[in-house]
Amino acid sequence: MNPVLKLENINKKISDFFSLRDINLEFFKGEAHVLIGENASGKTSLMKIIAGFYLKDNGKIYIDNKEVKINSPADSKKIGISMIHQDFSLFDHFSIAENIFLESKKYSILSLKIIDFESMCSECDNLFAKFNIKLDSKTKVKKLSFAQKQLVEVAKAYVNKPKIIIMDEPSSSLTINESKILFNIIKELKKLNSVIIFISHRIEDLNAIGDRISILREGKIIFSSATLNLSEDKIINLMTGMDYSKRYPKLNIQHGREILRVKDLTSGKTFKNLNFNLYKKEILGITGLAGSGKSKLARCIFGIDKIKSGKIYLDNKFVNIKNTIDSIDNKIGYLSEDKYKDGLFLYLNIPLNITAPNLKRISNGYFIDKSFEKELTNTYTKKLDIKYANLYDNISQLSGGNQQKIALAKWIISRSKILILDEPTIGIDIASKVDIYNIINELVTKGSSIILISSDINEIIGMCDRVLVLYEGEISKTLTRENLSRDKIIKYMVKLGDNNL
Amino acid sequence: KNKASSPLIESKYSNEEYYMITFLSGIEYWKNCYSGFENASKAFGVKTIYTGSPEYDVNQEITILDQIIAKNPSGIAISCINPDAFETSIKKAINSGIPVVTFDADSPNSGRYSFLATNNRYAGEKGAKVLSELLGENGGNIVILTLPIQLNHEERTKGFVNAVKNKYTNLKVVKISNGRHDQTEAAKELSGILQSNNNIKGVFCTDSTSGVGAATAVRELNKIEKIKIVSFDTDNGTLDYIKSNVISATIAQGTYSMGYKSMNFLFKLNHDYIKKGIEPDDSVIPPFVDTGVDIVTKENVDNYYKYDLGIPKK
Amino acid sequence: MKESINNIFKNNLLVTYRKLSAIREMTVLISIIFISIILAIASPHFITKDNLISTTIGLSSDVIIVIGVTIVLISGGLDLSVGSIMSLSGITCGMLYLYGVNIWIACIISILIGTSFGFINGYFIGKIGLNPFITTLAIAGISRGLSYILTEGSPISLYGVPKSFSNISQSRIGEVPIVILVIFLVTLICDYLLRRSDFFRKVFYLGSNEKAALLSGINIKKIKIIVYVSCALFAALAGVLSTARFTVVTPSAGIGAEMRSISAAVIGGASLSGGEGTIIGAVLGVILLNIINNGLILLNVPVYWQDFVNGAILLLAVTIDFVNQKKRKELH
Amino acid sequence: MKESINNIFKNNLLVTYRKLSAIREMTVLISIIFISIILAIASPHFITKDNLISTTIGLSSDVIIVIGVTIVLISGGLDLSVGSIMSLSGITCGMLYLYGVNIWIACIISILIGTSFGFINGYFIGKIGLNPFITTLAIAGISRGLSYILTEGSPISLYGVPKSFSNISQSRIGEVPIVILVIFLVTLICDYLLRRSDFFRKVFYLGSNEKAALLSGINIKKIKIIVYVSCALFAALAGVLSTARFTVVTPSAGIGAEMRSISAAVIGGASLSGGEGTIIGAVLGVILLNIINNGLILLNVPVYWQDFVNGAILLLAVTIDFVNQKKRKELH
Ligand SMILES: Nc1ncnc2c1ncn2[C@@H]1O[C@H](COP(=O)(O)OP(=O)(O)OP(=O)(O)O)[C@@H](O)[C@H]1O
Ligand SMILES: Nc1ncnc2c1ncn2[C@@H]1O[C@H](COP(=O)(O)OP(=O)(O)OP(=O)(O)O)[C@@H](O)[C@H]1O
Ligand SMILES: [Mg+2]
Ligand SMILES: [Mg+2]
Repeated sequence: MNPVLKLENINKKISDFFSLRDINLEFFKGEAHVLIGENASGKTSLMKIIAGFYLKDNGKIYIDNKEVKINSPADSKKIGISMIHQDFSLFDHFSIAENIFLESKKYSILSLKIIDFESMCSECDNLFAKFNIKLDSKTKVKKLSFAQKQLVEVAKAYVNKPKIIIMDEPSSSLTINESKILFNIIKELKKLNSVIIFISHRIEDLNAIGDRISILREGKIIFSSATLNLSEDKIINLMTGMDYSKRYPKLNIQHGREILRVKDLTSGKTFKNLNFNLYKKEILGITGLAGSGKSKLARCIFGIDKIKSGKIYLDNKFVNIKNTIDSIDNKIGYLSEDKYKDGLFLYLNIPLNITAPNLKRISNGYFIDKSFEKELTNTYTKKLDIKYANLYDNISQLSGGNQQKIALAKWIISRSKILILDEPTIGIDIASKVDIYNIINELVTKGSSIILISSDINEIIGMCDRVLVLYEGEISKTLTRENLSRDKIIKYMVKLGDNNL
Repeated sequence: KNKASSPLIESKYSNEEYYMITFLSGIEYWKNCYSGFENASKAFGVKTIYTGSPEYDVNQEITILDQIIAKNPSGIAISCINPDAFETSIKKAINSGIPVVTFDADSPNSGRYSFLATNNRYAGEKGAKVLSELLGENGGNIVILTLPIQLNHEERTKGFVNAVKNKYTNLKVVKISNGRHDQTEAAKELSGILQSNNNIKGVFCTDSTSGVGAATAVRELNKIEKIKIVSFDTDNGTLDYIKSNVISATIAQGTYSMGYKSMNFLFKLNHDYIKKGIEPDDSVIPPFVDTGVDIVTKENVDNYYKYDLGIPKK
Repeated sequence: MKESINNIFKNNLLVTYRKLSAIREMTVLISIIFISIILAIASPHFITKDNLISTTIGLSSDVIIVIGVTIVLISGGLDLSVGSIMSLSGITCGMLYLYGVNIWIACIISILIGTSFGFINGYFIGKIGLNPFITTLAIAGISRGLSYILTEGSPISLYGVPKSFSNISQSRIGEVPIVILVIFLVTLICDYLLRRSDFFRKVFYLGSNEKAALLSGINIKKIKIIVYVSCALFAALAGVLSTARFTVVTPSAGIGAEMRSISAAVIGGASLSGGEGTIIGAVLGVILLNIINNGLILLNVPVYWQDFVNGAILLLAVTIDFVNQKKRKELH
Repeated sequence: MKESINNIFKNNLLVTYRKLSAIREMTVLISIIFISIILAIASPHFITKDNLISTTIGLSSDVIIVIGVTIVLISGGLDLSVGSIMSLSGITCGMLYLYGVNIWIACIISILIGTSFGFINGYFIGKIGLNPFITTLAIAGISRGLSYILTEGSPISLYGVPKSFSNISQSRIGEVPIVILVIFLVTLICDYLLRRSDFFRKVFYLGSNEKAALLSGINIKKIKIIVYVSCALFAALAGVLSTARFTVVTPSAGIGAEMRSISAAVIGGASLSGGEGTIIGAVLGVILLNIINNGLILLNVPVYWQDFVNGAILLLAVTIDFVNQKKRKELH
């Protein structure tokens, strides 16, 4: 069997400080080729070369044993390569259906290319039915939750029936249920003999659908095989060259008095009458299916979205949080899930990004203490092991994971009493995740309380003292550390209720 | 203060509306024309309205003219941005019995009854005359600040240049430059020029804004008296600069009488006291009236002060 | 459970969607009607054939221009060079004619020249990647400059040009000038294409999220170029038409057309951040602004008030529209 | 291992950073020097004290305006009303004086009036959330309109105004007019503030990603208002200064100032998409444009060429700069 896509001695200088070196890889039809590696190891860059966003310096790309020149995204599209990017490529103001059929539209008057929206929607509904995706094809994409968008991206890639499909961390914020959908879609694609290139930091994914695995490290392929039965530790060791004994270094800290109480919180549509509280030094997990209201809840508490009714108490005192300024004054911090839209200043440098919510700390109210800013930046870029070429480059030049780390860093510095982390480890490699968990622990020991919103069950189980499981905007169950278990969480996520346990 | 003025006397014509239409209607220049127009109207006890296109835009002015014609007024005095463009509309007006005269800027083939204006070329020539007298035998180099692409200013420039060529040979036009309707720009322009040719003796401005700009530039280079400025029109700014010797003279157009006579013609045409014709008697309307130009200098400057905004001069 | 929610959601959504798509044009249309009524009451001359026709002819060139400008705005761009391009193609048309070129050929050439400046815009913005504001501002300077250089400032008269040409704007069906009918038709066609055709859809994508457009393999460079070319094309058309109408061209033609048409488009619902707008809306915007100016004339408002009133109207219009939108948004 | 790499990074990066941040201003500065040399050769009069001083006086009001405009651009906004606000405050100053108000009080009041229009801009853009382009365009119309309404088009002459006032622009230390020194100082101060102060840092955040700025707890509404107010303040100052300089104010003053200053700012490295720009760069931009015009005059280029040349220069400048940047940002 000969490869559909073959990379031969691909070299690419990405920046003065990073380059891809002698990449040799083969991809076979009907196979899911899982590509893993720590942050900034070059996964996305390599894919961008295949998808025509970067031009390779040298080396050859073969499709069905014929060499091809890929000089632009259009070229690779022609060949039948499509890519799901780490940052979304969806159009917020347009319907789901239109986004999905963007590249394979239905025309009523073909010659004039007059678009036939009706048939597009019906077809989209069928597709959703087939994979039981519970979305309405006419909904505007901007109204979707993060993971829902991720699903739409996948569906979009699917309808194009590509020869080769690159998925750059498509599952990063999917719960098990949505992951199932994703895997079904991938299986379908396999049946169609597509090549699937699957980038993920979730090792469990790889056992679920991977046929082949390759590991990138500092721009070189250091391991590639068809055998999948590798232990997690082995993989981590291959990726990083280090061993991580414990992936969830949970500390048992005695938590203190109640510092946050949410009473009958009701937002417009998404959720009604939520009641819960948070203790000092506690890590409170919130999980639930895509669109269950996790982020909405966070956004309401942080004062981004308006709340209809309900009260928020800090240290037993009622506070009226009208906007983000209030919440930050009350020492609440919020790491948003969509870092590209509202987490980062992509075209500013690292220090500016990290100090954005911390101006009070580095300025005397009038002027900024540059040296302190620099010092602060350096300590935390080290602490989080953020890999950058140049401290003063735009962070748009950093790898996805490192951008995520920066988004996190600015809130770690902020010394918030309550820190709401919405999917904090999206796109972060296993090794670095451990660092981040350690930092979370450190914050907690220093007296902060954490609300950890995550769709990664292991993370939830591994790190949280208490877990709220949301289902369509209701707390379907509150689980304490003692009786946390995978199955329970899943059951309450889809609300089968106790009797089914 | 509504520009539709009320009649002075009770008259049976009090419902007649006479329009004055201009382009760049915002500028000072027209005010004198209109006050002439207005005062004349008081005698007949008719209404007058001043309107026009604020921008220098053919389409805009024609559209307005057409819309006025649609109101079927008693008469129209118009200053045309451009000669040819207005023919159709003016013809239309006249055919539907609306008397039309043009002032300041003509549309010769439009069949308008009369054209009342300073002959802009002549005005330019006058400017040359004044400057050459101011500078005496040995004369010197001259700069012209004008507004290119605006017809009447182009005319003034041409008049000046030709006069220099033919009559006032002691002068030499070394540069024609753009006042840009903005005194800051005009000042910039002139000071630049004065730097490059340090033997400039005189400046001729075809509009008052450039005049003020020029005056400032000269003042800031302490070349007052050394460089003679002849400007155009008689707004208080210009007059004040004449008082303080920065501007030597300015050319006052017969703008008032343009308006005044226009009104007279229109009313008489409307009531058939006069008509088109050949033999020159007072029953025939003259096709062209030169409203003449005066030279304003320090001697006679005080006669030209208007009271703008109802504020008496200090 | 979820189904039912979805259904409710769906129905709501369809309804609101209809509203949304309609409402922009509606608000403008309503204000037009409203003002017309007031004017009709205030002045007997407003609803006269002559006044209406002259007003319509007066706004015809603005309408042509606004179509192109709207397309550019939807693509997330901006074109400050339409006025200058209009005058330049008028000038070239006139000069070619004076140099003895057949007037119709002159038209075609001059339209091509005007359009080529659109291509330059598109090239610098699309291919090289410069900012539209600056690029078109520069091109505006260049093309206006050319008009001056070519004419040395004096207007060009096409005296004795064939009637067939000068009648373009005169000839009428019944009372209505043909030009107006044509423009009306063009408007409708463009509007339909904008809503339905694949190409214009891509323009919308480009406008609403350039990066995403790039990532989904849309050839944004090409689209940008086409967009600016077509904008210039409309401007050039306007230039030639007004040449035919006045049988004279001034290098100062079309001054201020950019801002007028952008205002109109925005009043008609286009967004300067791209991805929104309709042709009909924009055209209604033009009509609104022109009716208001007509009103100022009819009601003998002193000329000095025009700038002020136009500014106030613009501000009012966008504020109202914005508030409406906000209300609608808050349904979620 | 990692340490050492990081260190290498840091050292390199300081150097490169200096380069980067400098490069924009440098390119402009170099072109200024270059052109100056050419002019000096082409005309003996260029490097004369008088010429330099008068050129500097000539561009002083542009400099004042461009400072405000740059700040607005950095905040991701746009201000098309500076010219009109400039004229309005000039006009009000003049009229108040004619109505017998002490000239200095007149200045203060008129500056306040001008600034209040900046507040209106800020209010509609920041609080209500309208688009800057349209809002400031409307305000431009309104304030220019007011100038015309107040003066009915006539220039206002402040004949016999106290020397102390009219000398603002004349009085000198040694040879150099004080105004210039003051402006120079203001420029430096603003530039420093822009680089170092807490407030302007927020302006940068706002400009480069409004949403992220909001989530970082930055009071974007307040900042927007302040930004537009200060922009108007500078414009008003320019208005009063030129009143003092000419002792005559025309309602048409400051026409085209918006575009001039935006061009200058962009040439000086400001970006219309916000988050970039320096005061010094912008001021250098003004100087460049003015020197070029001065050059056109010295070299006796015909009037009709000015627009063309300016347009070409602008296009050239941004293209060059853009290409430089692109080199730096390679993969974007
Ligand atoms: N801008 C919006 N307008 C209207 N509805 C929205 C908007 N954003 C989200 N929603 C809806 O609110 C619900 C909750 O969204 P939210 O982002 O809180 O989900 P989530 O639990 O964070 O899901 P995910 O795991 O994908 O982040 C979803 O059903 C979504 O459709
Ligand atoms: N546009 C760019 N300019 C300069 N350097 C870049 C650019 N894009 C990526 N890099 C560098 O290339 C290296 C690899 O980045 P890449 O995005 O391929 O990593 P990755 O494997 O996808 O990491 P992650 O898992 O975090 O997404 C990083 O060091 C990054 O800083
Ligand atoms: Mg990546
Ligand atoms: Mg979420």
